[in-house]
Amino acid sequence: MTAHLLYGGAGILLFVLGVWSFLVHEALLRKVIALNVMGSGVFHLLIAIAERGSLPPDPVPHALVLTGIVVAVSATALALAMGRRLEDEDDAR
Amino acid sequence: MTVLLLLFDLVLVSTLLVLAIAALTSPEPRRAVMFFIAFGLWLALVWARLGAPDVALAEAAIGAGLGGALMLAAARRAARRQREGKVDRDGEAT
Amino acid sequence: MLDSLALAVTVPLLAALLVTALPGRVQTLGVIGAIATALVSLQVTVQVWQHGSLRSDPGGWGAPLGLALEADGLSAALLAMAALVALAISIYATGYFREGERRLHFWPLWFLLWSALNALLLAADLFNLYVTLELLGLTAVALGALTGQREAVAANLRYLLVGLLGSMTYLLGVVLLYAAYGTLDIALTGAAIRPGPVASAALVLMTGGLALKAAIFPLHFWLPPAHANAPAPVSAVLSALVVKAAFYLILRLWLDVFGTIVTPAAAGLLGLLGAAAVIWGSWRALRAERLKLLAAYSTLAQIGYLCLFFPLLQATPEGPARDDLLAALVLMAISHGFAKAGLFLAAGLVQHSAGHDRIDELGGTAQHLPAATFSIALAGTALIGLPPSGSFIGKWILMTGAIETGQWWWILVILIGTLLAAAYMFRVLSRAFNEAPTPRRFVTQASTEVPALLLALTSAVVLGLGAQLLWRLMGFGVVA
Amino acid sequence: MNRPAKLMIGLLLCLFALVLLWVFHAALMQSPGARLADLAMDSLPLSGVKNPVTAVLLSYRAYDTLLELAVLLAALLGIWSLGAATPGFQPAGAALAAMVSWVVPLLILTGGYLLWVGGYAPGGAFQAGALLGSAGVLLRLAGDERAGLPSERAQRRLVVAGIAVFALVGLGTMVAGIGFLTYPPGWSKWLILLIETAATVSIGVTLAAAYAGGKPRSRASDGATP
Repeated sequence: MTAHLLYGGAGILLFVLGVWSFLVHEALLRKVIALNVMGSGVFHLLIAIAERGSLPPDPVPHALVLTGIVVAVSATALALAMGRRLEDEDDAR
Repeated sequence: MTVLLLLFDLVLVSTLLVLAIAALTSPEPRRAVMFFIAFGLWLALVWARLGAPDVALAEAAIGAGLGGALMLAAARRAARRQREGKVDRDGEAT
Repeated sequence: MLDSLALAVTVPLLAALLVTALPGRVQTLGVIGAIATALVSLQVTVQVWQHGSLRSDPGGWGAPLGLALEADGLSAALLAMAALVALAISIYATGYFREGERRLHFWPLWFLLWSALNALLLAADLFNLYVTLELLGLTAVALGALTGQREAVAANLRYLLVGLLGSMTYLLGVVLLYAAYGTLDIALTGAAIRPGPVASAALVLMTGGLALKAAIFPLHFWLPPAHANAPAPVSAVLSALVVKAAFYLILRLWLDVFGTIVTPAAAGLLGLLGAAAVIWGSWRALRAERLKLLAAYSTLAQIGYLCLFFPLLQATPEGPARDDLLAALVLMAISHGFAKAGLFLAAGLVQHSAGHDRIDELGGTAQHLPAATFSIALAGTALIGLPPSGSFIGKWILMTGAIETGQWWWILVILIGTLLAAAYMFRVLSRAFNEAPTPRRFVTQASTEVPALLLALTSAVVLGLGAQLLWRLMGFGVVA
Repeated sequence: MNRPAKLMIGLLLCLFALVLLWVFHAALMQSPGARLADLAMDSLPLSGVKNPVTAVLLSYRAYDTLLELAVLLAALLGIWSLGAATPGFQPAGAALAAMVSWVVPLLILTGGYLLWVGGYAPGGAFQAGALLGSAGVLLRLAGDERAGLPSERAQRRLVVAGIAVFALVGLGTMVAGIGFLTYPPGWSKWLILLIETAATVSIGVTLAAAYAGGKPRSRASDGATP
């Protein structure tokens, strides 16, 4: 119980830290890092709840996290590419 | 024994949080990304400890690895632009 | 044995793959794919019409281990709307992206978006919904930035970041529900859920995350620049379908997952935000200088009207009165979808012909583009809510519901919103008609003007006259 | 953003975190334990694979995975629509080039191993695809502008291959009358391996192409571009 609360709580803290950083920082890269930390928090929460109860751990949340990681990296790639496009245009001016 | 294990968990989790805070608060883009990659790798370690080796592998390769590589390329550009005075420290165009 | 639900998702997906792999024949494949997708989507609607709700289990495992696709009257109605609007937009796009690079980029992303839309409307699993939301979000952003102009890329990058914040918040809610109830299926979660901190937190997180994506006041700041700067066919799909999809999801969750735990205060809050959106969106539309910006602000107001239904639905017990409200909500959403798509397509024609879309300088548009002007007028009829449009019936039932549940204050909001809508539509039309209209030809480029006209006509006339069919599709008794 | 506003946001988020922690505690208290876990384990022999995570990804919730591959494709198409790739880095020095020529084949081999082993041990299409993708990243860092990838025409076909095989298997089982993405008994293992192999290639190419950051530039050696 304590260990689950510890790991799950860490997931929630990561999520909230990410939200905080997303809201207070302007630069694109920092917002992207913030979103990734938020995502990691949610994923970590899933891994933590998968582990409680029986052994072996619940594979369903594990698969959800795998899906989530791929989705997150896709979004990161698109966001950074759009940011680069904006920078290139600023530099050309 | 359980106390020792709990202490071990506590160390794992607090390191994770410290790395996350470092990634989120460092104003220098390259250093922020480096901390983010370290955070991702540490997260993979924690997940391996929680019995999720598949996901740990994916997080290390995709989340920290490729995500980190993408961010590092962006950070290198951001650092160059900061040096050339095109943007201020917050990344806003001057 | 063909599974029409799975086909509605895989056919557009395969079309996307084909136009990606064979860029040489993108236009032909695009038209064929669009017709095929529209047909398989309408097939679902026809089957729901004939047999009631449909459910299928890809993988054959069934909930809770597997995930399911499901179509009921609500999703079938929106699916049909999406099919018709998207088909019209596809035909418009063949004329709009006639040549060049952009055409190669448009079609694959467009079919992926359509696939995501159908998948979202048919999903019966909370995590599957997250994946469809992300697919919808990424494709919408990429399409919105397709003009390549700085404003468009910047606005859509912001849309992307806000959307990701929204979907992560939604996902946290899903995780809390899974932690407490051990299932991801919508119906099973809805049956297991009990009032308590977990359910309330999940309700707030999921609704809040989706409200960001549905641009519910005051989380709407990203929408006007993103929608106003996209290419015309993309603006049409963003306003008519993509925002509506996020709203549909809120409605679906409130009805099927949180049905038993929603309090009057929560529904009232959503209604209040809706009221603010109606007045603020209409007011900004009246003050907008550009036609596409006007259309984007009007979308905020229309989403607001849909939110007004929540407090009334909450206060009305199960029965014919509640069914009427629900059908009226869907009718308004569909009417707005057709009207706004028609308006954006017509605005695109105006912009293309005049080189700009500044409302004050639209003089003589009617002379050059009679079909586009007529489309704007018809779409305006539906946006204001004049008879015989579907939104007239929707607003009428909304006001009746407000009186019957004793919440008369919503009527004031509806009246103010309607007056403002009339004002902003007449402002556009008075500018467009300020020279004597002597059209030489009603239609100049059929492939772009006819779709706009048909969409507007559907919103202004067909939906109003055919509204009873919607009640029948949703399995309700016909309105008195 | 000014200081008081930042402080306000910080305070509100602290409160938010406390509420969430309390809610999570409540969720743990009321939960009867993971119920899906037992079901997933009991159904494992029917799924055709021995690694439960692979079973969830490619059998129980295969439809999720199909859409997830579409998300990856959407991101790449979005990146391509933003313009051409930036020129790569300077060609690497001899030492780095020698290292890269060793590491890249190793990464590809390990990827193949992970793909095969995913049926019964940790591994699978995503991890294997990620290794292929990182081989591309290394090649680009060593100076290959196109991250070791073929012409645009070939890239377009490779990135759709994974979803195409996946969706066609689904349609095939549907037409055969068993239902969308429902593998016939005895075939599951091989169908899953087929889907995973195609997906691995697509994921690897997509990730490497996304890292290259734009539409591939044509080279003289490509011949006519479409």
